[in-house]
Amino acid sequence: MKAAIVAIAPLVALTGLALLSPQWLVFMAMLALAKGVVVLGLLVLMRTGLVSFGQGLYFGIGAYAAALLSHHLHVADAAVMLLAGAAAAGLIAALLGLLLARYRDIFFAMLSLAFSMILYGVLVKSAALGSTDGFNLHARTFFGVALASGVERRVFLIAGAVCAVVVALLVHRLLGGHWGRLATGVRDNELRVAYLGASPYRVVYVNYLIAGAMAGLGGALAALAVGHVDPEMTYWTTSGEFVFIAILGGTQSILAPFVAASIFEALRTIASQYAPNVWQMSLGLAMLAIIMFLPAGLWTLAERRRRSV
Amino acid sequence: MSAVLTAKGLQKSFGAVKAAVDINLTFDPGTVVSLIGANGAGKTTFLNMVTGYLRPDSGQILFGERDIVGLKPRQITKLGISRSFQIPQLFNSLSVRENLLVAESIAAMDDPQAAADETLTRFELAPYAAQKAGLLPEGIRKLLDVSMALSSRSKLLLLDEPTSGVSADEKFAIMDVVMGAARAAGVTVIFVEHDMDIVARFAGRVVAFYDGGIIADGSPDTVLRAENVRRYVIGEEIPHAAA
Amino acid sequence: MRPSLSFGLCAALAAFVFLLAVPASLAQQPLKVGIVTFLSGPAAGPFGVPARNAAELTAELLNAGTVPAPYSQKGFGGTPIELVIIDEAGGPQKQVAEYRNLVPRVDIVIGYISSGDCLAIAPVAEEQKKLTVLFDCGTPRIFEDASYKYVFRTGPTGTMDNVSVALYLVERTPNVKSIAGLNQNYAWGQDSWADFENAMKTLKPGIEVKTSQMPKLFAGQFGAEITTLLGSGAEVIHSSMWGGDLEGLVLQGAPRGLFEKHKVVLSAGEPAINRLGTRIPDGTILGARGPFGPFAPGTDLARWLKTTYQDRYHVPPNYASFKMTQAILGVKAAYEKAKGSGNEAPDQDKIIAAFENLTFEGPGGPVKMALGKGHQAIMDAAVGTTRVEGGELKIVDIARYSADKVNPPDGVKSEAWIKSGIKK
Amino acid sequence: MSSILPIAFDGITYASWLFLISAGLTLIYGVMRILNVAHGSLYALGAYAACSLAGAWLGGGLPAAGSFAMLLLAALLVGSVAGPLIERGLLQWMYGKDEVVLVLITYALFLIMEDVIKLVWGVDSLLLPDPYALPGNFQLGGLTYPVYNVLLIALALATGLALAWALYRTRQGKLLLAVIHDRDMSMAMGINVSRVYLATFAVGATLAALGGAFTAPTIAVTPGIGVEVIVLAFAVVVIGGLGSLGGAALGALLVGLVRSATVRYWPEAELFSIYAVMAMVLIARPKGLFAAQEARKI
Repeated sequence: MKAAIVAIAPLVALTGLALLSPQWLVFMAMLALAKGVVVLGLLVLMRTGLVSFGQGLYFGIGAYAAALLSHHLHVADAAVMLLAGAAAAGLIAALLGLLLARYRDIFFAMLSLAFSMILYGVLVKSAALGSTDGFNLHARTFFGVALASGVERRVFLIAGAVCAVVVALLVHRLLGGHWGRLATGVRDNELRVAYLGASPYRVVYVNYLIAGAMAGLGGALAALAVGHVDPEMTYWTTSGEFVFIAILGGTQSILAPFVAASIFEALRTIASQYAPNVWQMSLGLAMLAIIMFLPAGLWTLAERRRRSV
Repeated sequence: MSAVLTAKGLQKSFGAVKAAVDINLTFDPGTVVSLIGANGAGKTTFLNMVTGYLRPDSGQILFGERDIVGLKPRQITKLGISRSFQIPQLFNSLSVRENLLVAESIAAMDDPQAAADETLTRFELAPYAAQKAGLLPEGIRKLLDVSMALSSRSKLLLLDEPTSGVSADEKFAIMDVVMGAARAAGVTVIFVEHDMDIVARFAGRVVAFYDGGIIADGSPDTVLRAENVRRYVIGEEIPHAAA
Repeated sequence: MRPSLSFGLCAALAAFVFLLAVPASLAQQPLKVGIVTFLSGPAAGPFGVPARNAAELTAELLNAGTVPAPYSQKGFGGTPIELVIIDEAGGPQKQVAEYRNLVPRVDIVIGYISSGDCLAIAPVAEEQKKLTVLFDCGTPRIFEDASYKYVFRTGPTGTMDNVSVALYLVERTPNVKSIAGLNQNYAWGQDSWADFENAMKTLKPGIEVKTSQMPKLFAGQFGAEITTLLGSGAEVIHSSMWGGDLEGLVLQGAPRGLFEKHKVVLSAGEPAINRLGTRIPDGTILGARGPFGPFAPGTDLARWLKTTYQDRYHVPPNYASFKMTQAILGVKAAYEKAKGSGNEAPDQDKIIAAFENLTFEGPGGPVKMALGKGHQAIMDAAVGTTRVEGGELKIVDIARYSADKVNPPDGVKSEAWIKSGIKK
Repeated sequence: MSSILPIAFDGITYASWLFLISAGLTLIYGVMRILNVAHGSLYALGAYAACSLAGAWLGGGLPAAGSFAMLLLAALLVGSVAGPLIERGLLQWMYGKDEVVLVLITYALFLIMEDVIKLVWGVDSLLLPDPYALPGNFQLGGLTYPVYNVLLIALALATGLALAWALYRTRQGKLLLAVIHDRDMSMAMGINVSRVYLATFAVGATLAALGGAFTAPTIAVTPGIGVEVIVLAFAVVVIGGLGSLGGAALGALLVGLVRSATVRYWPEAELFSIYAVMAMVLIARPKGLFAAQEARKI
């Protein structure tokens, strides 16, 4: 109940943002929201102790599924696209998860990376999908309601915010209860989980599936925001970015991924605007500073403050 | 009354080392059996085979009427065999209560919260309920390990050196709590133990292992007095030295 | 999981950082021109930085009023211009974000080397209603798959490069029977090879394709690919490689006889001249994606760019430099045409109307905004062959192809046009 | 049949290069449990340093054969300056953090070094073709090959053998192996872990720089060459088994040969052949080819 109330505040704030702020801010907020959903999925996976360096796979699948709907099947409804993105990613995750759920530690990370890079290779080879250039997509309706151009992104932002809040609440419920404890159990001690009669494999599998579907949803949201998809979305640097945002936010709260994603987007933008020649260095230094001074992510700040109050 | 657990002709070797040589054992319901023997005699190997961690090279393990060889630990646990470990296997980042909640929830209790609270009381763990398992003293870790094993409502409870690593003055207290809880739950108990005072005090039957085989099996009085047991198990040349 | 007070704190932090990212408000005095080009990554050296250099040089000299006619008026119609330069590195998703941030800070955007970035930016430009001039990217898909009001491209498409080298090749070696390709495995390499292959099939029906090698972009090492090409028996090898990959190919291929055994066509080879010089073997066919660099005409404008650029940066301007200057001059031409003799600054719609179907003089010769409903430039093409003379690399046997011979008519897609006979 | 020899030679050449860059990565991971993303930057640094040093040497009109010594010197210089600088200046403050966090730290380092290299050497490509052309060519299966490739193979072999000797035959090497096999135990036994880490990182950095320095003459040294290398090296190391030198060698050979055969027979698949190999190896052997399968004692 409390979580629901807490969730409404950002929803209201984002709706306000969507209606009132300039276009570029709407776009940035939407991108941050999309990445936040992906990272929240990553947190679900990390609860079992596994870090995927290949979430770009599902991010890309979600984005391409949404874009293909618009481009080849001429479905231009944003809601359908979002659903399709999550469903397509979930489907592939359900397949690959059968294999990946057996792996742990760095091997899990590397095998998931390998799969994302294989998709990258396939996309680059697909001339019909524009190869590395990718292609554009356009959503014209939302739940069947036609959208005027210019308004659409504001609507998508609200839609994205609703999606994110619903997903975040579901994750909150899931991780706050037995499943969350069980996943932590898998992270701490798989042997004990097995000797209590539960299957660590199943726990990992389900969490992997959830993370995949959420990355797909995030990918579809990002595709709607950008209006363009390309194989870069599946590249390892994209996946690395998600892991970084997860670490930046910390694993203490369901809101952390969204806040961290916003800060990451803003950091990158500031760096590119004010230091176009050394933006990579600025970003790298910022990352180091965060890791060094906020070891548990941004939530360290909140915790410190709470303690000092 | 039919046996809870029957082992027939179990064989297991690791390379040249024979860890189980034609083990034949039968355990009756409600009994408390202690497995004794020097390190490497094959006690833990026996537990590991019964719980599916190791697969015997040959032989049968019947739980009730059912052959459980080849089943996974998880499946065997579901059937009703649970175990504790020489090194307690806990969820270190969860609190004691959460550890129990995980166990009770997996065991599909209708009200895991109430069940966890009940276990906390029964095992005298309530004062530690909110502490992280990773920070507990060893004796409490042992107790928590056993309490989690028991919460899966099993018919057969296997305890691997429940008192190892615990100070001498705590041992009996811990065993009293454990055995009391086991009796209340009505489970059959098989426990591996090096401390012969504990064995003599709590076991109704003792099985002595040596070099993968069984050299004695019977009441504590007879077994602990048998000459080969005194020589190879309690023997002066191998003093109690749990690794 | 206790989202509470801490949320407020973090939200405040996020809001603060967002505020930092808010573009500075605009002072309308000078015309602000956003320049987007690679400042980092592998494309910075061959394209990005030469283009940025050209932009800075051109802007400065325009403001000083020292550019030859017809561009001698200061700035754009007397108003000085000021550049806002950002890095194109990071992929289309990042570029769309950066573009949206750039839009409120500038009046016009000129930029984009990567076709992927161009494709992604074009619809956003349309949505943002911001005049955006693409200067270098090559894919014809931009105006073939969509039409835009606010987007222009002053550089010719990649189609023309490969059609013109194919024409050149067939004219020089009419009996050519087999070809092979070595192109980078990404859209540019794939499209270039497809255009070349189709053009050759159209021009020489029955030509045999021995192999099409597509190494990973920026792989840098092509030992196995060169082995396969050497063993393929193809007479001609086509490559649209650029930058470090192209230089690596020449360094690794030349000692192994790749350029002796085969006629090698480098459809975008011109920027490598400044880098490799006489290491490019004799008899290599080179394109420059238009009449740029050594192919530039002998006009005052071309001489002006070559000498001022050489003086300042101590290297000759390559095609990326030419195309950047061309884009800025194109906007200037449109701006001044829209302004006419009046004193008032023209609004964006007027500039756009003036830009459509405009013909203007660039450093590479006349530029006609003839395709994509007047938004896509066509130019003459030029192809030549390398020869080392007196220790210097010369481009000889230069052939020029008029713009309408190597570009499809408006409304016809490049691929279909090549396949159906490369005719008007 | 005539194509087998060239395919094998190309594959082995590529494998030699892969081995040079992966050996240091696997060593650093084995000892320090850091999957060092900045390994690619050290490779790039080696290549740039080689261009500067050998370029200056050749520019000074000194005998061309000496440029090989300059390549070696460049690698040693990078290894002994940049390596310790990174380890002492940054990494030593980060030990004990989660493996994933360590990956991110080296990723940040990689971003920083990309721009540092750009600021020092600019964005234009650097060329150092003389050492490549100097040893001449030879014929194999009717095709021309540069002798330099043979030198590269010899260098990789020599490096591999030297590393193996140092690891298995010297006291310091055995200490390293002890740390690789059981960190806790070796720390308990009083091995000076800080010194071991410093030495390991310096050696690893030298190996990366060696790969870069000896690749420099064959390529155009441009910004971003480190990015391409790092994922390849990761794949090789994972295929071989993290922390295993022999694994890195075998992984490099496998990837090299598969790639060269793919280029010849199925060029469309070149882009993902290496990841396909990695996925298949991991599916068959979840911890790579040479990883010790540790049974957990309960």
